[in-house]
Amino acid sequence: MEIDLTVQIGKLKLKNPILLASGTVGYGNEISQFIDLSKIGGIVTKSISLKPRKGNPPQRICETPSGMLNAIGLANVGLEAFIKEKIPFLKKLNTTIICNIAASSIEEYVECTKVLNEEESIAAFEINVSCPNVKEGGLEFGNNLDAVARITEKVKSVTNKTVIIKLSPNVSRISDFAKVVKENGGDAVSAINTLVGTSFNIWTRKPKIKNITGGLSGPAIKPIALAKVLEISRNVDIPIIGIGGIMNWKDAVEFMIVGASAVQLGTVNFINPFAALEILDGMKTYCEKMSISKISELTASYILDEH
Amino acid sequence: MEIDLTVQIGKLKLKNPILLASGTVGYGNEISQFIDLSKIGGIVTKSISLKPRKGNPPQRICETPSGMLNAIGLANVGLEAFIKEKIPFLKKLNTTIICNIAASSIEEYVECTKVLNEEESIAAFEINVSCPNVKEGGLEFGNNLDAVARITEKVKSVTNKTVIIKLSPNVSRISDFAKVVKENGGDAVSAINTLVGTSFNIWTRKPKIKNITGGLSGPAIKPIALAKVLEISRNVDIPIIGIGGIMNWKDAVEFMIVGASAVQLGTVNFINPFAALEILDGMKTYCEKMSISKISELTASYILDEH
Amino acid sequence: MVIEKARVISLSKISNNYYLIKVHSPLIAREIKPGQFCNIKVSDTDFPLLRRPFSICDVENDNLIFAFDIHGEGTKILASKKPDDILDILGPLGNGFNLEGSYELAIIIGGGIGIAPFPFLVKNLPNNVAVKCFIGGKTSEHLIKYNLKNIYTATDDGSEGFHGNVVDLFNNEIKNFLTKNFRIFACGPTQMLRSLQKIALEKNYDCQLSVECAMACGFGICQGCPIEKSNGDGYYLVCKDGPIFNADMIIV
Amino acid sequence: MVIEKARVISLSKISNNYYLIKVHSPLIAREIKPGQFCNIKVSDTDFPLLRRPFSICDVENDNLIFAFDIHGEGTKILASKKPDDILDILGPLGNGFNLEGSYELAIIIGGGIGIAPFPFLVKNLPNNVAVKCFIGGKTSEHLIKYNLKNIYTATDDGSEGFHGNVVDLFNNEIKNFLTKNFRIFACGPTQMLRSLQKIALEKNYDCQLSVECAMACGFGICQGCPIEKSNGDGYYLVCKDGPIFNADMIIV
Ligand SMILES: Cc1cc2nc3c(=O)[nH]c(=O)nc-3n(C[C@H](O)[C@H](O)[C@H](O)COP(=O)(O)OP(=O)(O)OC[C@H]3O[C@@H](n4cnc5c(N)ncnc54)[C@H](O)[C@@H]3O)c2cc1C
Ligand SMILES: Cc1cc2nc3c(=O)[nH]c(=O)nc-3n(C[C@H](O)[C@H](O)[C@H](O)COP(=O)(O)OP(=O)(O)OC[C@H]3O[C@@H](n4cnc5c(N)ncnc54)[C@H](O)[C@@H]3O)c2cc1C
Ligand SMILES: Cc1cc2nc3c(=O)[nH]c(=O)nc-3n(C[C@H](O)[C@H](O)[C@H](O)COP(=O)(O)O)c2cc1C
Ligand SMILES: Cc1cc2nc3c(=O)[nH]c(=O)nc-3n(C[C@H](O)[C@H](O)[C@H](O)COP(=O)(O)O)c2cc1C
Ligand code: FES
Ligand code: FES
Repeated sequence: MEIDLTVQIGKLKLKNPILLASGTVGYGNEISQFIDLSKIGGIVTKSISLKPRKGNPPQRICETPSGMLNAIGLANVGLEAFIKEKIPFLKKLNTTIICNIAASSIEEYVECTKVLNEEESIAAFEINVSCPNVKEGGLEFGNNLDAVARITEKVKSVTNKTVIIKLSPNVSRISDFAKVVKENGGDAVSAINTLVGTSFNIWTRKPKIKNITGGLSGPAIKPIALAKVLEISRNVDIPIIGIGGIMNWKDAVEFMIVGASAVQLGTVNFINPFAALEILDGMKTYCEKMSISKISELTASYILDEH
Repeated sequence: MEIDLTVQIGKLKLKNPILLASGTVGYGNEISQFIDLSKIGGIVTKSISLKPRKGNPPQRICETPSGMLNAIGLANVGLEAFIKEKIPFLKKLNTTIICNIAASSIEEYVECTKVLNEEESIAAFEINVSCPNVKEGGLEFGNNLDAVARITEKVKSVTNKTVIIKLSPNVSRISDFAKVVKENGGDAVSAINTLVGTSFNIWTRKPKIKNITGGLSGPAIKPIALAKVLEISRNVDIPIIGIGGIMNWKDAVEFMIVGASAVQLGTVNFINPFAALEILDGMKTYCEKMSISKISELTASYILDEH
Repeated sequence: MVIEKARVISLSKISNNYYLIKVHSPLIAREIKPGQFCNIKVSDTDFPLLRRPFSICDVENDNLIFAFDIHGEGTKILASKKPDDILDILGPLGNGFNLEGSYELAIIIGGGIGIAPFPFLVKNLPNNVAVKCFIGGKTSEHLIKYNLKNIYTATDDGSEGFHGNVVDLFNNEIKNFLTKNFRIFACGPTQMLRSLQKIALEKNYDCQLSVECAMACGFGICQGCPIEKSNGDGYYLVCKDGPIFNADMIIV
Repeated sequence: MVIEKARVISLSKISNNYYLIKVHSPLIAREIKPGQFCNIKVSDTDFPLLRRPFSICDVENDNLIFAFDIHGEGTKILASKKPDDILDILGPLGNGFNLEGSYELAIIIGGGIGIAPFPFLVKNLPNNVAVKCFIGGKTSEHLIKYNLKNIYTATDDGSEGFHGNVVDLFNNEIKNFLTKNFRIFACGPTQMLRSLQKIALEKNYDCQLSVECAMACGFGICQGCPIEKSNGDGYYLVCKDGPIFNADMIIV
């Protein structure tokens, strides 16, 4: 049985729903030694900022029960080097490239998008408004409805490519944020970024992560991520890219059922670099078993007997 | 070496910092078959509401990576039966009884507190403003600063006993909530309650939990809970009771280091009903090793080399 | 109710993916009654987090025997245990079967791994009580006859015995026993218990059902295991009020 | 760089809580160079979540040998492996020692489990290069001499060899080798590497350090393993640019 694996995110058509999450595969070169990236839906680049960032001092990561904390500090080569050094390689992979942008001001978001918009090889933008390091007067963009509204609107005004806003899970009602994204012309949202967490060494009484707090990722956050995606799906009509703790094809299917049009794999890449293709195969088999001919039919196929 | 294990929560002095969390030990009778509750700091009763609640239909719980989801629906015997049937038994345990109150309106909180205030055996109240089932016009009390402010102030006005407000973690800045609790006369806060999560059966496409979403607890949420406690500790001067994923004495120490004056054990009771005493012993040994003579010195003893 | 660190004595595969595990657990062995269960921590790490409930299948002196099939992670780990490994067992839990009262014949109905509680039940029946066992499974591979006698079998694929489900088989055979004063003890998939319950209520047979549901604690502190009362007034807790219920008490 | 499902051949306790594990891993065995490491999944469940990095200790034909001590959950699980268990191994990773260039003497300095990379290093040194091994540990129990020769030992408690730390021992003995053209290879606790680095920089010795840090991926995609460049311009990644660095490149 031939299964149509393609999915649509705004104007963007993906070969299949499997994307690699920002910051978990760098710019693709290392992971491409394990898997043929042309076989998956696409890759989201490490967050790019206008200027290079050397990132946080060690220790940047630590393991937690079924998860990990990270505070990389958006270490990245910066806009210029990205275009000069990374894009040429990314092109060769012939996979869909979604460029993730981080910034510390609305102007910087716009500036980056403007410049990168010229790059044909970039298919879409994912705007990271949810990185704990990105602050506006001490307040995270991602937790501020107006900021998210303005960023969406301003970024859209300088590109015709698909714009995906990556939402913060550290809010009471994430669907309110998805709503303003839609109202301001955003094409899609991705959810979730990491949850704020910490861990301390009880002998030194110091944080295990130099940055004190870090972002929690991995299987531990999957139930939370699923609830956030479901909340958006039930309240706002906008394509959702589901992220959070996906380790196997069952998890990926679960995200699509609760409302995701596509999914991103993060932490799992560190443990099993083959995961993307294994998950894709598993999803195909699942569709066959359930005689689903278009994988996109899975999206928001949840059955809730309410009242 | 004799270690002073007592800790102070507002007017309330506890034998030691180990409490059993609301909803995870019922009214004490089953767990007391395993451990002598007079040896621990106290027990927080299952949330009491004015009228009995039969709770949610099955399935109420499901396991997740290093955690579990629950949607019990505040099943409880109600105020009257609690006083008639449960308190007499609780008294016999000669342990500190903290009575947890849940309600669907501010009036109900006040009414319950008024009545229970007459019960000498009740040492303090923990006000559960953070249970996903308790809504005011669709909005959770726990995610609404004004609601939390009003509940704190009104409840305080009808009792002189220690009032602890149990905060919701499903907010952007939990310290803002701790602040209003303090401003409105609350004696302490407990953090955290469960995080909203869900899990779906990919073959039936139905939620594993009848209530669709449930509260996530267990080790998976520990890094998040620690970050919330630390955030409160760094921003508000109010006693904090730390809760979330404590499985062993190291976890309990970690919570005190990041700011907790006492801790509550929840999910671990289901797996190891002896946990409370084992954890207490472990903490004593730790204090000896670190030559800490008063366990309360641990509270907020974190070392952060910032700037 | 105690927690015992029990040494694994043996693990054996009985058929298909059914296993028997025998552990040395004197305290629980002394206490436990047919139809009760234990909540077992299958690993000494926090993974999997929760205990796993298993009915007592048989007791030999100081040893407990559990019968189980591989369902997910937890039972997979249990099936990998080796002699001298230590299991952390909480038990005995639950109410157990009610063996009191006057009945001459015990009719046992088990589907798949649902036969688990019956070897120990049969051992403990009053001497004057006869036994007939109705055992069902997908295929002959799925029929477990461990320590059971007077067996009538049913398989979905007809590979052994009656071609169909075990409740239909029972319903065909019951006419032969109507003269007798019998009591039904049943355990198995929810579907099976439902159809049996329906018959039992219509004909008002004396019938006890052993039910399953997700559990966290297993001893009444989490309230995670409700089952609806037939009288409409709320829920029983399967782990404390059950897992054995008279057919007329609950809505399966 | 490949992922190989490697069969455990043997696990042996060498002393105290130090272990050697030998696994059949032909692909990696063919490729791996001294000083490189592998990132190992110690369980086939999601617990523990991350892989664990271990230096290659020795290679015998198609077999890899790792030396490790029990540190936490992951190494505890590793120490419980039995022959024919399967380990999921990612490797070879990292840059490895630089053996090029002209030196007549290889001075090895290892603290505790820090000797792990050296048996394989010694095997691969140019024939004309002599070797002296400085090995330190808390007590004689903590000295690992596996496959090493010309050993000078130091123990914190004086229970064997020099009473003090291994760097001081090295510092006392070095005068005897100054005539020779030597290269230092060191691995051990951060404290030890720091004090050694200080000496090496002052005297500007030819010195390579094998450093450790927390890692998630081990192959450059998570950026979780930074170490500060001595030239002030940002960080190296220990897993890709290291784990071996010349003493003058980094701030330990
Ligand atoms: C009172 C009682 C007695 C039981 N007796 C037996 C027995 O004798 N032999 C046997 O093989 N099985 C028995 N079961 C079912 C057994 O508990 C489950 O098969 C087992 O928990 C599955 O765990 P898992 O990790 O392999 O599966 P998973 O699906 O990975 O488990 C995930 C979670 O769901 C729960 N769960 C999954 N299936 C069931 C189920 N059918 N019932 C209850 N919880 C479930 C698990 O406990 C766990 O919390 C009994 C269940 C109950 C409630
Ligand atoms: C390049 C490299 C080579 C190594 N070679 C060896 C070796 O040959 N033999 C050996 O015994 N050990 C070696 N280590 C250290 C080894 O990786 C840790 O002891 C091990 O990861 C501890 O895991 P655990 O689960 O037992 O401890 P836990 O403390 O439970 O681990 C928790 C987390 O912290 C990380 N962690 C803890 N300690 C260390 C450490 N010292 N270095 C890096 N990560 C750590 C773990 O990887 C895990 O992610 C090496 C480390 C690195 C980076
Ligand atoms: C080490 C690490 C680095 C990350 N860096 C970024 C980043 O630069 N930009 C971004 O938007 N998200 C970043 N993330 C978040 C992931 O893209 C993803 O949203 C999150 O990890 C949850 O998915 P997971 O549980 O599958 O890992 C990072 C995550 C990790 C673990
Ligand atoms: C089954 C279950 C029932 C709970 N019921 C209540 C409740 O009635 N009232 C309340 O304030 N918290 C309730 N909680 C939350 C716990 O008190 C605790 O805040 C939470 O479980 C986090 O701690 P833990 O990770 O140690 O379990 C419940 C938790 C669980 C798992
Ligand atoms: S399983 Fe906890 S109350 Fe029944
Ligand atoms: S460990 Fe992931 S980049 Fe080094």
